[in-house]
Amino acid sequence: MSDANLTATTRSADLDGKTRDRRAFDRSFGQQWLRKLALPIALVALLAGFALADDRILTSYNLLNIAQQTSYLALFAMAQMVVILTRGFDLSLGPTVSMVSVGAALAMAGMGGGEAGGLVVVTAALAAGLALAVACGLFNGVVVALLGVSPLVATLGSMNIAIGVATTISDGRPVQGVPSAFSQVFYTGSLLGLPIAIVIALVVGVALAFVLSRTVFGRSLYIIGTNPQAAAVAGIPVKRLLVYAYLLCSALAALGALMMTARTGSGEPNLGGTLSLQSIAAAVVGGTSLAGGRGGVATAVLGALFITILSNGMNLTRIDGYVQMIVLGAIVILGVVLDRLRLSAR
Amino acid sequence: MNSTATLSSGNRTASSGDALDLVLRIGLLPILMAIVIVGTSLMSPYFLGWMNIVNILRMASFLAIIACGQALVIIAGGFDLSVGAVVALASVVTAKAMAAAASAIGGPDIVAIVIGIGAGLGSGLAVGLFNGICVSRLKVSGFVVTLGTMSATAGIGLLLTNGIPVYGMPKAFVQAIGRSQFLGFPLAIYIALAVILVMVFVQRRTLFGRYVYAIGGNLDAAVVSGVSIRPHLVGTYVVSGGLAALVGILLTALVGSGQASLGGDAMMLQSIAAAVIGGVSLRGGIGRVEIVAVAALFLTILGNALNLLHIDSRIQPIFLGLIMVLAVALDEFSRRRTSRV
Amino acid sequence: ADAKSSASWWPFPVFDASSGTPEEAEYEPLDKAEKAHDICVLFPHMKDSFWVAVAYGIVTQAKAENVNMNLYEAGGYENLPKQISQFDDCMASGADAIVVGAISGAGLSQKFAEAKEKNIPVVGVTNPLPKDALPAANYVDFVAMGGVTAKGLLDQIGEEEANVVTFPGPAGSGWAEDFNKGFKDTVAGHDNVKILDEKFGDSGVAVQLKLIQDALQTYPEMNVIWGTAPTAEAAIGAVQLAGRPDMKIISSYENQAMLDALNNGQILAFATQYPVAEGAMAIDQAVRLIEGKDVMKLAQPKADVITDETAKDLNMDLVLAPADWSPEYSVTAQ
Amino acid sequence: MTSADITRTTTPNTAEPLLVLSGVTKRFPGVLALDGVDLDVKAGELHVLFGENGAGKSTLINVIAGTFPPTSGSFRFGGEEMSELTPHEARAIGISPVFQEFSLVPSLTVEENLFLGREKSAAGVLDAGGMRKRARELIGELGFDLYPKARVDSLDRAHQQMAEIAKALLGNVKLLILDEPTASLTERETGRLFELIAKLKTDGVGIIYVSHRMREIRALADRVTVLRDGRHIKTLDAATVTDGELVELMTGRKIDVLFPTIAHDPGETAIEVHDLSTADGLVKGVDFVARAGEITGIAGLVGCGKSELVRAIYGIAPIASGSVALRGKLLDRLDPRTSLRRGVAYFPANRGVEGLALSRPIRENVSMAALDLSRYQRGGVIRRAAERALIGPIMETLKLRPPNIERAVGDLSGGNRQKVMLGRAMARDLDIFLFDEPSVGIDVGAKVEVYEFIKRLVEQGAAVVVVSSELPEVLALSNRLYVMHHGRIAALLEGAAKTEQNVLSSFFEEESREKAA
Ligand SMILES: Nc1ncnc2c1ncn2[C@@H]1O[C@H](COP(=O)(O)OP(=O)(O)OP(=O)(O)O)[C@@H](O)[C@H]1O
Ligand SMILES: Nc1ncnc2c1ncn2[C@@H]1O[C@H](COP(=O)(O)OP(=O)(O)OP(=O)(O)O)[C@@H](O)[C@H]1O
Ligand SMILES: [Mg+2]
Ligand SMILES: [Mg+2]
Repeated sequence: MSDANLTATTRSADLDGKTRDRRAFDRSFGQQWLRKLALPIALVALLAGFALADDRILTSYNLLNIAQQTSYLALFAMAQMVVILTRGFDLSLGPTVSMVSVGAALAMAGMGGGEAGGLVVVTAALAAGLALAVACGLFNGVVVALLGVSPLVATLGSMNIAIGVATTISDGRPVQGVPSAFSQVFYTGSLLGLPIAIVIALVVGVALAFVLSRTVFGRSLYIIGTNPQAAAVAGIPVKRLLVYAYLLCSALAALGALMMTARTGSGEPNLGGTLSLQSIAAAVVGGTSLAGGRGGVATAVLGALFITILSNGMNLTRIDGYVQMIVLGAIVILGVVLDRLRLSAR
Repeated sequence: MNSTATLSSGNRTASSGDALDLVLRIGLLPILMAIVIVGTSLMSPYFLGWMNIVNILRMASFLAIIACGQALVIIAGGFDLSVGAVVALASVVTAKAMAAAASAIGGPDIVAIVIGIGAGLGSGLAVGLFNGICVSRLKVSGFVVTLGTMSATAGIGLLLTNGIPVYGMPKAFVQAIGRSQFLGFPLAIYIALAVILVMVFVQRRTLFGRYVYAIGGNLDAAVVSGVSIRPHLVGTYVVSGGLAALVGILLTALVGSGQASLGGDAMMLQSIAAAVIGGVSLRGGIGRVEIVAVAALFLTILGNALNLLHIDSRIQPIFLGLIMVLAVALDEFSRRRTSRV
Repeated sequence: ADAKSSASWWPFPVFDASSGTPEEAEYEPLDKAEKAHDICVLFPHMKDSFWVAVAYGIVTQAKAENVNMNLYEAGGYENLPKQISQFDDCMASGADAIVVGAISGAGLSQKFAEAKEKNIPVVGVTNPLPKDALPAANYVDFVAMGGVTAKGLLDQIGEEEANVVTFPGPAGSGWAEDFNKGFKDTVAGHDNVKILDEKFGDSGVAVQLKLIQDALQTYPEMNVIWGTAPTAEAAIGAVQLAGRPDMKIISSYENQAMLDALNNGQILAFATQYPVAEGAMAIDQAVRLIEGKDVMKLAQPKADVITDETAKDLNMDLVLAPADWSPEYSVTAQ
Repeated sequence: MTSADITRTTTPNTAEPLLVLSGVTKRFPGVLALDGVDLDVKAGELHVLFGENGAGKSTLINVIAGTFPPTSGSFRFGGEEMSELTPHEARAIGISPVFQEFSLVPSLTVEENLFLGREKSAAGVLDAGGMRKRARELIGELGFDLYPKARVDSLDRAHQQMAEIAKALLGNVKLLILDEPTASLTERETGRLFELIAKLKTDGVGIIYVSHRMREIRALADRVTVLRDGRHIKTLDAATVTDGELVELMTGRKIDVLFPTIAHDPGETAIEVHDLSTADGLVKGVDFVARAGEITGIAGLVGCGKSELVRAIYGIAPIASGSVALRGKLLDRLDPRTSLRRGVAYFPANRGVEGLALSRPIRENVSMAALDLSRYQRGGVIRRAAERALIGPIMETLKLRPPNIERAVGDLSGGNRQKVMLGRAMARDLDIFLFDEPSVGIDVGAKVEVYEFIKRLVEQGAAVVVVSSELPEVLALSNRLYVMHHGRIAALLEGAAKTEQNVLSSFFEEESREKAA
């Protein structure tokens, strides 16, 4: 082969390489959009299906109702998603919610309930709730990151502890006397015509999306979830950030707990009962990967929206309770199967 | 090459590390358990009473059987959240089938009993099969699939009964399986022992056991080594479903009625806890059922001890949580100290 | 199976506690509603024959008064958020009234306030609620009911020694704590009754079984088991295994298993609050509220202790649904 | 070697070669990895596949081994058309692959791995004794220093490689496929492997061999097929082709010298290690010095602790005793974060495990170790435009291909992955560089680029430490060369003393000294 020949082949190969990359890029770009839009499309289809079956589904009142219900679950799913990104999960999220609810209600009752000023009451609730959440998050984080216990066992442990604390400090009864100032801030109030719960969820969602995609902390979480060893070698303080992730999770759960407490109007020792699994389900159905490193605010919110629409639709179309359980199970499986197909049909 | 060179330093660390590892793996949990046992027996005279020991063993048997199946699934890299729901479903199906058979046939009880047990086990195996097929064929994560089947299975159990206990099983069933004893021990304990022994054999000595380790340890390696993945993955879920159903049947015999409230989330979480405390790695590929059984015993003793020590039932979960974390943390700590990074 | 007519149920003796102090009264429902109202019903769950009995009352009465009824269950006492969402869905679906068996009365208080604002009448059924939370409700006083079971025990044992371990139910449920309190308060003055321990725990048979077995070991002197219906169910087997035929078992509420066990002589007694009647009254109260008619604000069924002697004179129709009845989740008016 | 059952082959008498591929094409999402490749391998022949990283060599091997089917094209083995071949069937008919990415299960023992997929069993019950015996025999025959009951995850890469090779040779082999088998073997094991290959060839086994090392190709090959961009460029007779020609065919350009001439200019002491022992006992009482402006090499046999030493300096391997001083300052704590702050970079040998977050974009992988700098963030918020503007040019100078820094690292070939690692060193100001096996698994062209990179670093006055199992590499690059043996420094070779002969003899001296003690 002559020199000229050789360079010619090189160049053509190179050119070819470039166009090939270009095409590959275009295609994966298209796929990304498909991937991002698939769940929203499914959601719209679901909503449309229910709307055909029952005309009360698409009333503005019910849509607002759906949005409001979603905001709670979305908040918890986002909290869960933060730790799932790091290959963990938080089974203690539900009991943390109960604990915070009771703790905050007790703090408010301790401040004299409605008699004290609104600001004082809300501050007391926030302080008590946050303190409990920090304790729980710190426990999880330290046990997972520093002691090296698997997140499952660590949070199973703290789940039990939180249940114990919640029932002990409340004596097993709802704590009453949540003042209206508190409900005003976390439930009955509204901003620009939107119920406050939706506003809070939106604000938290936007802030969290910013943190995850734009900050060193968020970036690091993804890297830790993708390859913790590589993260450590690259000098990322893995242990410290893991602790922060669990703290953030618990803090978001606490915020949700306060909102739920305002919604119930009392501190409830059983408030978080099945929220742990529900929040994990929502995050995962939305596309957060339990293997770590994949997911975001969108996946958590979409998952929450999906589950809420499903159960709202089934309630309004009068599907029996047990049948609902079966349908929900089937849809969860179907959801991931579709996700799978979407990924492999490239 | 000369044969003396094969004994390099690496060899020695590898083999002695193996032995140490073994001691630690089997050693730490029993030590902790011994502490609990000695401590409790000093403080409560009833703890080491014969009846209490039998009770502990019976309760531990149920958990151990489920945890064995759960461990197998986790070793293969999966997760089975549906076991609690399967316990409930199997209980209901067993009771319904047995009652129906008893009233339809009217013949000897044994026929109805066999039909009932068969139906119960069948329901568990069917759920397991469904889980397995979804996981292996659709390549969906076990966590999500079994989260779905957990909800659906619980729904079916409730749909069948509306939550009302199912009666009408032959008395012989309750007497023979639920309450009979051999050599002072209830039947459940023997069944659990048999299950554990068989599972140990399966894990150590059979192709299936070996392939389960391989699939969980490195799926790609298993594929290129020519291991057929699907049947073995399905197998783990089927075994898990079957064992959960077995527990459902045993519990049904014990309480004397089919109940959709048996099992549940608590049982599922406990089985996972027992597996993990027993050294099964959630990343797959690692774990031995005999240690898992010990962990199941440990958890049961712990709960029993807290009751016998008159600890307020509201505070009990706090202790339980702390000790659980402590057990695994200690284990992790010693493992990390002895093994290099 | 089609519901039987409810005619034989009425008049049903209750305490009218609308004014705060319970007064003897008789409850008599309307014959028919003025039109086919939509009534939304919320249950904590439908996982035992107790709630099936309430549902039976609701379905029967809804048919009797010819109204539309939709029933949603939340799947268990751990699902307060779900019940709240269902409450929202009820309001969103344009219900004329909501009947609720509350997971937590306090936990729904915000929702009650909202419904009031929207002029949707809400009726509480079976589960206790904070005072004056709703325009109408019917439920027994759980503390009183716990007390009734204690009286039943005291009547039976006379001067005998009773060493009791209580198994009130799940900690944090509220009702379990109330039951327990009523029981404890009532036996407090009696020196021959001693409460050895209180064991809270989930009201499933498996959980209760474990608690009982542990208690049998911890307290060999225990001779009375007082607790929920699943407790009693579990206790029957455990006691037999432990060789303690002398054990007295009392259940704080009723279900099918309790009735069978009583007939077999396996338990000493169980309490009933007539759940079928409660369900039926709730529907009637809801209709009256919608139509602006006079309504008993708080009806309290007279809880009874049922022993094998009293069982004979009992209108079982008001205690449990017929064995062949399976729950209907919706009723459409003719 | 005594046993006959490693090579229970019958030489086929058919005129057709053992393996014939015609027009094999393999398309991955977005990548055409193989483009109409023709290839044949005769029985008793060693056929080298040669090509740059990402040329498609491993893909071709995977097709032959039945890992995945080709998108189009046909494939004949032993005179028969193969279609829908599974890995299991491939092994059964005598195609035995040794993969580049190991096909070992980390939680199983060496012995269990050897038999994976082909266990001796009766009715589903394993014949443990029989397998153990066979495993011992095989390892003995191969002369590998491998303990059959060791768990694979307790082995280092080299021993895993041995286990992988042993696995391929168990059973009836007609076509042996070796994908860079020597990438992490040292001289001794490599020697053993070559003897073995010669034996297999005389037994009529066909061998496909992938390597980036010219020396090996020279020593072993009968024919060489050059692949480029998934296409078959040319098949040549090894006896007549020169290195230069091969490299030219592969890269499309001329490469004269593999190792650059580096002007060492030793300055102040950068790293001074005194009496260092690691917690795991792999390094025992080591004294070590590295100076600015020169390359300090570390050579040694497999498992001698050379990697562990640099890992300890960087702060990944915990230290039991001893001290580390940087630029004359004694350090009180060692961890990656502070090491980076002090200007120390470490490039792990196992890029997949310790180096890269594969599903994240190249950009993030490059900036990963520098996110604490104000160049990349302000108050914890990443300056994305600045990041892109900084990383883009870095990867351009390193000639990243394809040059898109938003792609996931997992999509890149081995050489380009190493470039991402190197890019990390340029993303912040560093002056001490610790390389562990810098050229493992990368092609000749990429190697030259890596060496050039190292050269540039040294000539700018940085202190560079290179740990390598490839003797020619450390000999050529380093100014001073430490030789390690069993966790201790066996020798320090400088200037004229720095020869292959001396390195090897210091192993043996140390060995006999240890025996004497
Ligand atoms: N499973 C896969 N999915 C997508 N692309 C792949 C896959 N496997 C390989 N590729 C791509 O196919 C091309 C050829 O890769 P291959 O691994 O065969 O190269 P190679 O010649 O073995 O390189 P090296 O010398 O680095 O091992 C590369 O561009 C690679 O990125
Ligand atoms: N004969 C052997 N069998 C099994 N493992 C061995 C053997 N010899 C050494 N090892 C392993 O080798 C490793 C030595 O660590 P280290 O990475 O420091 O070696 P190294 O000198 O860098 O070797 P390499 O050339 O493989 O990089 C240890 O993990 C040890 O378990
Ligand atoms: Mg390759
Ligand atoms: Mg090394």
